[in-house]
Amino acid sequence: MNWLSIIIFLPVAFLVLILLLPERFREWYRYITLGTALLQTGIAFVIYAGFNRSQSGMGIDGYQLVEKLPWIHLELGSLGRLEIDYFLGVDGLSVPLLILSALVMTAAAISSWEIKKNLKGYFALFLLMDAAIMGVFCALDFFLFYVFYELMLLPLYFLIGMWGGPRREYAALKFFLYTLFGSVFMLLVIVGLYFSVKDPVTGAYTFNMLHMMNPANFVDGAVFSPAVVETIFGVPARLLGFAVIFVAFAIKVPVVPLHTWLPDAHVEAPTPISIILAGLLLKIGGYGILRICFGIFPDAAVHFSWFIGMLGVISILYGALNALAMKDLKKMIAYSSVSHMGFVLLGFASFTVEGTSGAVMQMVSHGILSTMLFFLVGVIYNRVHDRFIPNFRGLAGHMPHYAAFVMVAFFASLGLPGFSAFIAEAFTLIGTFNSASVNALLPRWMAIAGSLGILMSAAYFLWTLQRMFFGTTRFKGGESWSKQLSDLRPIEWALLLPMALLSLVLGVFPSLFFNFSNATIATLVQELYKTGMQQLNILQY
Amino acid sequence: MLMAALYVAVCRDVARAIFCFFGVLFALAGLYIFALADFIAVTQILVYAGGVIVLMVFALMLTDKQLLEIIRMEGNTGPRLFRARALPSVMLCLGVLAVLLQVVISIDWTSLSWMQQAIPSGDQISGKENMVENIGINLMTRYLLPFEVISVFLLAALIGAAYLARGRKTASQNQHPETRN
Amino acid sequence: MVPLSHFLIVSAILFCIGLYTVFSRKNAVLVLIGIEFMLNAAILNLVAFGMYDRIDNEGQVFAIFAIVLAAATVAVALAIIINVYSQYKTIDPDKVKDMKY
Amino acid sequence: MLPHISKNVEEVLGSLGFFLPELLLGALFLLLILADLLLGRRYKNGSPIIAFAGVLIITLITCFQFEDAGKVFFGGMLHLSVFALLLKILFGVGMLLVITFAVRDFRIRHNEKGWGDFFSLLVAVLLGLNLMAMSSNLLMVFLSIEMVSICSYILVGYTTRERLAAESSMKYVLFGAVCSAVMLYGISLLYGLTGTLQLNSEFTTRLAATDALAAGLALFTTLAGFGFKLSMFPFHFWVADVYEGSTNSVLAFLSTLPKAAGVGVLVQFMHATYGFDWATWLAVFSIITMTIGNFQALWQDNLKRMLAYSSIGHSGFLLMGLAAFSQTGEMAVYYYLVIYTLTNIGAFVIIGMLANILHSENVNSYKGLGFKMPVVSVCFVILLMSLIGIPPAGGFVAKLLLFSAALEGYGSDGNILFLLMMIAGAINTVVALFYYLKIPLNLFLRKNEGMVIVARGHLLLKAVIVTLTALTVLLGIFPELVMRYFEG
Amino acid sequence: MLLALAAWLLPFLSFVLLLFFGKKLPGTGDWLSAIFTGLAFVASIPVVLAVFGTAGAGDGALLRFEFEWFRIGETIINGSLVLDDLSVLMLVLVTFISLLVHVYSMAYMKDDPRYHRYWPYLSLFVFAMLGLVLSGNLLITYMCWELVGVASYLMIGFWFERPRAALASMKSFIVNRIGDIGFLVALMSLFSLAGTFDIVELNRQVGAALPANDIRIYLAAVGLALAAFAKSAQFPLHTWLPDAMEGPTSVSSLIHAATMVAAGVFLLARLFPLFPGVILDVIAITGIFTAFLAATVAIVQYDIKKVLAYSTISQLGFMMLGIGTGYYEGALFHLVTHAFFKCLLFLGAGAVIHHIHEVKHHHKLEIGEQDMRIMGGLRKEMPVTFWVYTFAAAALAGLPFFSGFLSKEMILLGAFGWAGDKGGLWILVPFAAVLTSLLTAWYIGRQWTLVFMGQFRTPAFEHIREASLMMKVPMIILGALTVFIWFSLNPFSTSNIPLVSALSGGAEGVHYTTSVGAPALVSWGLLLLAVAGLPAVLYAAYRKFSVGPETVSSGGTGFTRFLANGWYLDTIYNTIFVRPVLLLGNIAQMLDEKLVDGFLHLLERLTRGLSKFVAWFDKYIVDGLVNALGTRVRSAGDFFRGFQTGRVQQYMALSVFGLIILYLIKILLEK
Repeated sequence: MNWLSIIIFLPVAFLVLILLLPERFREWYRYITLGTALLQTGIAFVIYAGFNRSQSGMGIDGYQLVEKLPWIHLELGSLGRLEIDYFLGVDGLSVPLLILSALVMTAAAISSWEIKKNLKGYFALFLLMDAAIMGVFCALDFFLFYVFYELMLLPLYFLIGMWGGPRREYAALKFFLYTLFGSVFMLLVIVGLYFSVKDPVTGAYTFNMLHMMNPANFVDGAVFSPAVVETIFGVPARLLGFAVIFVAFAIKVPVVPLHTWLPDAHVEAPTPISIILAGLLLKIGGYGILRICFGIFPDAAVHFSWFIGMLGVISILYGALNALAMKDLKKMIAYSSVSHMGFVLLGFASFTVEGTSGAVMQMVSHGILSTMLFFLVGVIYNRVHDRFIPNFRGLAGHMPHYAAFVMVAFFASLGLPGFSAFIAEAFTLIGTFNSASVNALLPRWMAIAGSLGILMSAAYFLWTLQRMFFGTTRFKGGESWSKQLSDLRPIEWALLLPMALLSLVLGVFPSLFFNFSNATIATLVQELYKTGMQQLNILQY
Repeated sequence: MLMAALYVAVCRDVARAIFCFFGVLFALAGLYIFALADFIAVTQILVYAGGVIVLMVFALMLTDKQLLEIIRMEGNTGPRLFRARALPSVMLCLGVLAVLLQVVISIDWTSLSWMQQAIPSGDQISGKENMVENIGINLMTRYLLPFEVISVFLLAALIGAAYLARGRKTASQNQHPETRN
Repeated sequence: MVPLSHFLIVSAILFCIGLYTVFSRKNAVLVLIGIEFMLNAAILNLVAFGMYDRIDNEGQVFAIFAIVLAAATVAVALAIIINVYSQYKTIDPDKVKDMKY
Repeated sequence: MLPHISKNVEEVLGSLGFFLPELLLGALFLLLILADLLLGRRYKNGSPIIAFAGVLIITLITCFQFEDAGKVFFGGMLHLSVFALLLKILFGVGMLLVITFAVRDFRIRHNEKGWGDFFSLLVAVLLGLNLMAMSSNLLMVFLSIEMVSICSYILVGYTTRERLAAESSMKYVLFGAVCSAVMLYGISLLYGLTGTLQLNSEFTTRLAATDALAAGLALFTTLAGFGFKLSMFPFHFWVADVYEGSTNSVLAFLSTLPKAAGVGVLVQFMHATYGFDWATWLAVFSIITMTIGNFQALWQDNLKRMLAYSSIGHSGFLLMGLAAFSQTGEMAVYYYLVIYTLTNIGAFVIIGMLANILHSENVNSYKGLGFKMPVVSVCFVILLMSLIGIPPAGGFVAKLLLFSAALEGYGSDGNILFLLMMIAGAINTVVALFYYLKIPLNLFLRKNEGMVIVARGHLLLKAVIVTLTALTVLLGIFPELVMRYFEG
Repeated sequence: MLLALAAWLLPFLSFVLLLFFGKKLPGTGDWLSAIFTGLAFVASIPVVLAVFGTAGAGDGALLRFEFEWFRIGETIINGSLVLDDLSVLMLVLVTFISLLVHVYSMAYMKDDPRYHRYWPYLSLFVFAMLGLVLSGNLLITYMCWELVGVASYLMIGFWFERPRAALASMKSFIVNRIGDIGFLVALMSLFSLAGTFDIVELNRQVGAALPANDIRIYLAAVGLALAAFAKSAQFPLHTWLPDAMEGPTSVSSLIHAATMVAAGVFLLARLFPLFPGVILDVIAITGIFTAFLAATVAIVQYDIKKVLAYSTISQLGFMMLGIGTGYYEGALFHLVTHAFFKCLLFLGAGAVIHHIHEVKHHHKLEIGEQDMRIMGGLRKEMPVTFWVYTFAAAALAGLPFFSGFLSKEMILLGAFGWAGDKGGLWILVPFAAVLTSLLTAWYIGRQWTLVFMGQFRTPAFEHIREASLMMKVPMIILGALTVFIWFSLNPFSTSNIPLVSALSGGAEGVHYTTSVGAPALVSWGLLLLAVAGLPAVLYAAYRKFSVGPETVSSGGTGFTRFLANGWYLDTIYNTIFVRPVLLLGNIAQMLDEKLVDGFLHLLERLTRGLSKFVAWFDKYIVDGLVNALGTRVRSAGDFFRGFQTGRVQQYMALSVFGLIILYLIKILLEK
């Protein structure tokens, strides 16, 4: 029962508490949830402080705070033993995301003050999802991972569907279907993997991800064995397996053209849920791609890197163009996150340390910034229940502090130096550019196309600024609006200021992130590339 | 026999059909005797020719004459042999028949392994000795379990049937008026 | 003595007649009779094969059981049919369809 | 001939010990009849209580049969495999649930003709089910299947005053009779081909020796009987209509236990007819069945029909496990059956309870119910998740095991059908989401202000529901609780 | 060293303080930022004294100050300050000018409603600019580069209620962003070449062994050039600068005249060794073309600030020419001098505008406060402004005895030498430059005349007052700095200028073409031009415009005036110079507005349209597919549902049928 288990099951404990508390304490729920999130944040930082930065490796030695309890051990007769462990551990890749989750959860808890009806259900689901998300980032057993991964779905379905906007049923169902579609097929691959991998110690089939990542553990002649080329429908099985899992996570990221759930879900969801969607769910997609797709199928990853990079570029530009066309502020931001997550994909595809670190940092920074952005949208939406860009003009004069924060958030996310997004995107692109000379996986023009994305992000953000905030003050709602549109409240300050500062600090002292995750990511990338190339030779031979 | 059966399949009047049904059953009993299974034949006659009639009558008594009406009552357009409506089912049945016959004929049954052993080892009923004793012994020993089970089973079936039929009394009273007119 | 295949052919035909009856007749009782035909066809098979099984009489015993079972089935089925009649005033299976889809 | 007799007799006597639960069931059956006759009038709750107690005891006894596992007795009439034994326990538990449910089932409780026979019939069915699971002789197979069928016919038609019930029962009996007739014909052919009714090695070898066409025909026709019980394509047509007409408690029984028994007997049968290429054909059946079931369920608004079709889909999944004809397959299937039984009974209990309250079994009548009856609704959602197969509910592990079995089958012989089957399974899972989500959609997402709940759900049923839900989740997280028994 | 750091961080400190507490401080903290900037300036002086001597010796020894910023993979990214002649020169320049502008602004912006916002922005700019100048790490340079852009964005959009201001700010940022992308690409390619961002390192590695065939070098060079073009407003990215005049004039003087726009030039000079010859030539051509184009445009402007803006562009073009010809000390020298006099010009214009503004409000006049046609004769009322303006104008025109002469001459000499080395048609470039400098003289003369000379064209201007002390002092200081004496003892020769020699020494060895190639003839010719030509032009301009605006509007009724004063020169000038130049100017302006801007707008519109289409695509095609899938599934369900007719016999038939069919299939398969 180490920190990880605590951080995962803390919300569950409080969830029970909330369920037990009678309705007349309904106002307490908010504080309980907020307290949980804050506690988690504290624990996350404890983990961060106690983390040994030099430790790295593909195997178990690369992970810290490891906790492994036997969970499901079945004699499957002819199959031999099936081993599923309760197996947790973190490395330089997951700890930042863990911290991010705690922070975003806190932010979401704060912004949950806007929720008025049916609090018990809301916060119960909220905490459940919280636990699931934490679990996803800590799980090292594929089965466990999948359980947490799926466990997020249902709470989200209800949170969107019950507290969402007018078209919430459609959005919720769409979200659910998309994700389940991906994950069900992933399940098939998981089963296949579990048949291909044996625990070197006990010699039993296992769901242990770390064993799956080590090609030595694959059974000869198994479906996904890298030693010999198994084909399914004429396609090499490993490529197929990679593609399936990749699609599953790409839906989460989301990658064009699998992204259409995102705008709907974001627009319909209440603010805190949009925050969690953009801040964490998308990251889970990216995390899954790096940790699982790449980790288990490095050869396929190398093989497909060009396409992945291409998808990344497409997402960047496509998302940016869409954002440019949106009239709904929230939709605009939703599409902007499509664009920003494209960088993540691009960075991963580059198989360079710079690119990958940049991409991971991009996840973190986008987590922070999208939290800010969606919260800011929520601010005016809660005031006047409208967020159409043409309906506002000259907000800067009317709500100066709000406008200031919006400008900070916008500039930060259009990659202004000094904010986290800049370092992240710059290094992603640098890595991409480098890969042409380092490992010849991605052409250079992808980097340049990606930088065009940065240009466009400037275009749409500034254009929005100019349309909504500058010029002479004029609202669609007239006087009533200008009365309702009061400037930021203390609690909103309390959320926005730390986030902005965080992004700033990360931008000025990237070492906080880079020096932390460096060892892990460096090893990861080199190992993946090495094994990937070796296995790829077999595959193509 | 088969003609009778076919007649059952197509004839208009239900009562007649049932009569022919009995005919068929008797004919089958005859066939059983040909098949050197006299005991089965007896049972056949007892259970079917007896039992089913008994059942019918039993039902008849329960349903105070309504079964007769049921039986008299005609499928409004009496089935002819080749009707367009029945054509699909005719085709289907002919298909099934084709399949069955094809299989039945294609196989040379007597060359099957167990028959090969059976015939020389005298494990073949010659028709000289009577099998009743043997069957009785078997029933009491080897087939004791099924025997008991089927007793329970019959009990259950009877209970159920009785239950279903019993309730009708209350039901029939408020249905007499309709049935009259 | 009568060759085996004759029995089989007869039973096959009988089976199909029963099948036809089951499909085409518009009277539940007759459908029931058709089912009886099919059962009897099977029984005939059993008996015919039973010729070659003197010691255990598996065929014949099975035949007995089958007959009894058939009788029981008839009983229950008739009871049900009567019940249906009391509700629907008809026993034409095609007319008895309140539910579909 | 006499030594012969003595041998048989003492064998029979020796077997009686292993047969104890069934004997007791028979006794219980008679006891119930008497009880109903004698004191049925005065003590309405007499027979259910007796039935419950009896079944409980017998189930407990059954649990101590493990050392007898693997025995063959009554001259090979019965074979008590581990699988059969576990099935028997499952039957017992399921039957207990059904009885408890029936006690509170509106339509049964207020049936004009009392309910004494109902419980006696349930016990009789239980006997039949047990025999089905164990029978290793075609005669016993036929006998037990018929026993279950006929009792089921009566149970379906039990509420004689209802049109739908009557109609259902008639369809059921006619369809069932035809299926059993076809099956009997198949059995006769099998007998003809092998000269024995025992499902033993002799049977296997002889069958393998014969002409493939004849054997195929015999097997297919025999399959009709099992297929009817499994509600597998092409013998699934009766399901929807019969389900819609029958009362919820009967349905809770009908949709689960006979299916399990069908699986059990099919497993025995497959063991005997090893030579036949079951994998291919069951795979085909499985794909078609699950597809038909799930796609037909899409449009249903009547919950009973919806669950009926979805149960067809689930039999498709079961067939997937059977097609991969291995120990893994058996374990997977058994686990799936356990979860499916618990979940489905739970679902029907909820439906029944809500039907008692709302007098409607239509999804749209559930609008906004989630806020009126939170506990039940949440349980309902969890059960549905288990049916879809979303962790941590048990359905997920079940599906996982099935997929593993199928993949193992693919590994053993590169039969592409296994892969197709898995893909079909995956797609069907997504399709299932479409219609299952209708229920939470109406329960929680839709608002219905005007709704007034007159009656509350009965405490007993609520207890049952919560227990079942808890069990589903518990087994989902710790599958060993069930799977342990397969080891060794 | 620490002083330099301090000089860098002080403005940041003031920025932070003012941002949060600006409103609460007395006087809204203007004094604070002014003092901090002053301190920065003070701090920078010893640094200059320390560095300028040592590094000037030419041993390339640099004072530098490093700290590990972060490490990524194996590569360690060091933050570092580089103090060589270049950086310290810029350091002192920036701190000095911004100090002056601070002082000036305290008066100029006094009565602005958002006074308290002005100062943090200004401090932010100073901070960013200093960082850009001092940083020894290209990444940090880039960061400051963009920060400078942001500061300018904020400043241009300072009065964001004005739609035109908002638009202008957006335009400037986005156009600059194009350049930034170039910079980013350059960063990537340099990093992948050398694996470091350290400027000195880059200069040594890449400059030493220039892998000429590697595409990355060219990418980097082009990217940097693009960045420089955007920042220092070179063709075709210069269109933002004129619009940027929407910002306060003091800001324009600091950011858009003296310092920020020079950053491009500075960048090119900083990374000079990286540039292959071809790119340099391109830079040179662009520079001269821009210079010429801007000058021609400036001739026909009536907005006082627009003229200055275009002239800034033109002068920056000169600097680019200097860089391109490889004679970059000249460019930097011109940068310095230009910084002084252009800043001064703007401040003067600001003073004028400021007071016309006051008058306008006082008298409720309906006049454009920046329109030169309403001005005139202001010399009487604003003598100080007039004189400093005159000095600055002279410097801009490049008259001898003024700084402008020295720097411009140096560039021209360099250009001639360069052309001489290359030969052929390249010789056109220096001559174009000469022509441009003539035009420069012309338009500045025109402006000077229109504003200060002649009679009042608006009677209300009699009682306009001279600028306040706060505004005067900086102007006077700057005015003093426009004289040659600070730079070179010999007003006519550019041979020994300490500043330049130091600079060239500072970057010895990277200097591949010299002015030695320029024949003495050329220098004499240029001198002659400066002594004779420019005054002539100025005088002509004066004669042309001192008359009054009506003649301004109707350019050439020269014949009557020929009779009037018997001098044919005006007419000749008219016919030979003015008409074609006016025409050319109009054409150029049209080209400028229609073509370049039009192109940008077209680009914008295209993007907008494309995005619209994409949105549509997204809504109907991609999403449509998903929904269509859903409906497919349902209709499939419908299909299966069709079997459920409720007829039990049909069910049976179907079952048996299915069974038989499957059996037949089986047979067929096994046959």
